[in-house]
Amino acid sequence: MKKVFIEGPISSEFIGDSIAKHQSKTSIGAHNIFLGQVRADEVDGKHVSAIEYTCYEELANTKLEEIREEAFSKFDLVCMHIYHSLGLIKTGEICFFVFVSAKRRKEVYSATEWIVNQVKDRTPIYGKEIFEDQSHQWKVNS
Amino acid sequence: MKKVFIEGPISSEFIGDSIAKHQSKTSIGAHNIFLGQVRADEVDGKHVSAIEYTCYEELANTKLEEIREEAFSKFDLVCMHIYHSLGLIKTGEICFFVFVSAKRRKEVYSATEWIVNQVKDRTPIYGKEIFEDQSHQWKVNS
Amino acid sequence: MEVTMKYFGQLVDVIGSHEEQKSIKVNTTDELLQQLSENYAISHIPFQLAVNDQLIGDEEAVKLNDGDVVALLPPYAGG
Amino acid sequence: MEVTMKYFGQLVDVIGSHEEQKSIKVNTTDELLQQLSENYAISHIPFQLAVNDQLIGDEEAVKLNDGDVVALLPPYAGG
Repeated sequence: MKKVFIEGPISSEFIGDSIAKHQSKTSIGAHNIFLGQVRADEVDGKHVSAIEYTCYEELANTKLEEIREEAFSKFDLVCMHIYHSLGLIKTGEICFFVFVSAKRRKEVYSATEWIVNQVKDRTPIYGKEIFEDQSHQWKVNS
Repeated sequence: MKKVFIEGPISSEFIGDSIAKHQSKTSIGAHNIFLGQVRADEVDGKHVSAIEYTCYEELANTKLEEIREEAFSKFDLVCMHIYHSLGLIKTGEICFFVFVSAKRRKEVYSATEWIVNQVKDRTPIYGKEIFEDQSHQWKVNS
Repeated sequence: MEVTMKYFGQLVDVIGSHEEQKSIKVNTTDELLQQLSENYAISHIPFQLAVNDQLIGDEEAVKLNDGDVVALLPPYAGG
Repeated sequence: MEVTMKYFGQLVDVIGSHEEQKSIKVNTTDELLQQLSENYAISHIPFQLAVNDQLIGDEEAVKLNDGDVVALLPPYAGG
């Protein structure tokens, strides 16, 4: 089982390094990357300043492993990686990183979209949206 | 007009830096990135060792500007960037980088796919596939 | 018997804890939930139940054993 | 008159150059292409024509002027 959860934000250097690691695989012709970034949404005149992520890690890891296996059987991929932040992620920081690599470009977009949606739908992750005044509300996925 | 063509490969650091630059835009909730990487394809027992890219830059820039404008009218994007290499790009190196950012994730995948396909179809770029023995063939897009 | 309760999302606020050891006299998840809803205003919050990291169907009542981990999972919000 | 010819892709190999100044006696793109195909084996290569960075329709014959830039563009292969 690959490590998915990262404490704190996912840095642009981490993403750059992940890309660099795939450059020795010369069977890869196309990568597709999804990044989720924390938005400064406005709710009733207050702005979100951060999201605090928590998860039920034991169940989440089981579900992520299922998603990984299904992704490889559904799509013709060379490799795939999923990373999700835990803890406090400020606006503008990246909390979700899905990285799909394939021989050809055709399927990478729908593979990424499918994986992103499965992680959102099937993985017990919670986000507490924290406003500038330290009040909060629990994030609801649309 | 933004600069699209880069002499030589697109480095993972360049991609990381591009991501970092978008972290001050707190209206962005989702990024999608396509990367084209040079594959060591085998043709008649010989392996591709590099692709040498050339383009008709004046016409290419006109076409890329059209694609940019159409992308913003078709999709609800915050910003988008296209980069393509010119010159010799070795296998494993990245030659094509499309970066789409939006408020919400829904449209980013199809926006990226559309832009990648438009660049391939409408932009006068040529790739000379160079084999290990220095023989070559001209790349044909499928 | 003793069980470990884990609460997530909005339930953390309502129950005031994200994890607790609980001595219970009931024998099934059904009875446990009945008891919880008498003590806390959780009836307006939709959630799924997991026992020992396994999701339990909505209509399923599972027999509990000493040492079980019971998690209450509102709709997920990852990504 | 003098025109600048630009060749791309496979045409570079067949014509042996990617750019050249050419003194021509013909007046239209049609005639220019006719002349080129007499000198080079390019008839098996599909290409589009651009004059002064503007694509020309397949059936279009464009009048040429001194100093024009004529580009021969085989199918694109970017990405």
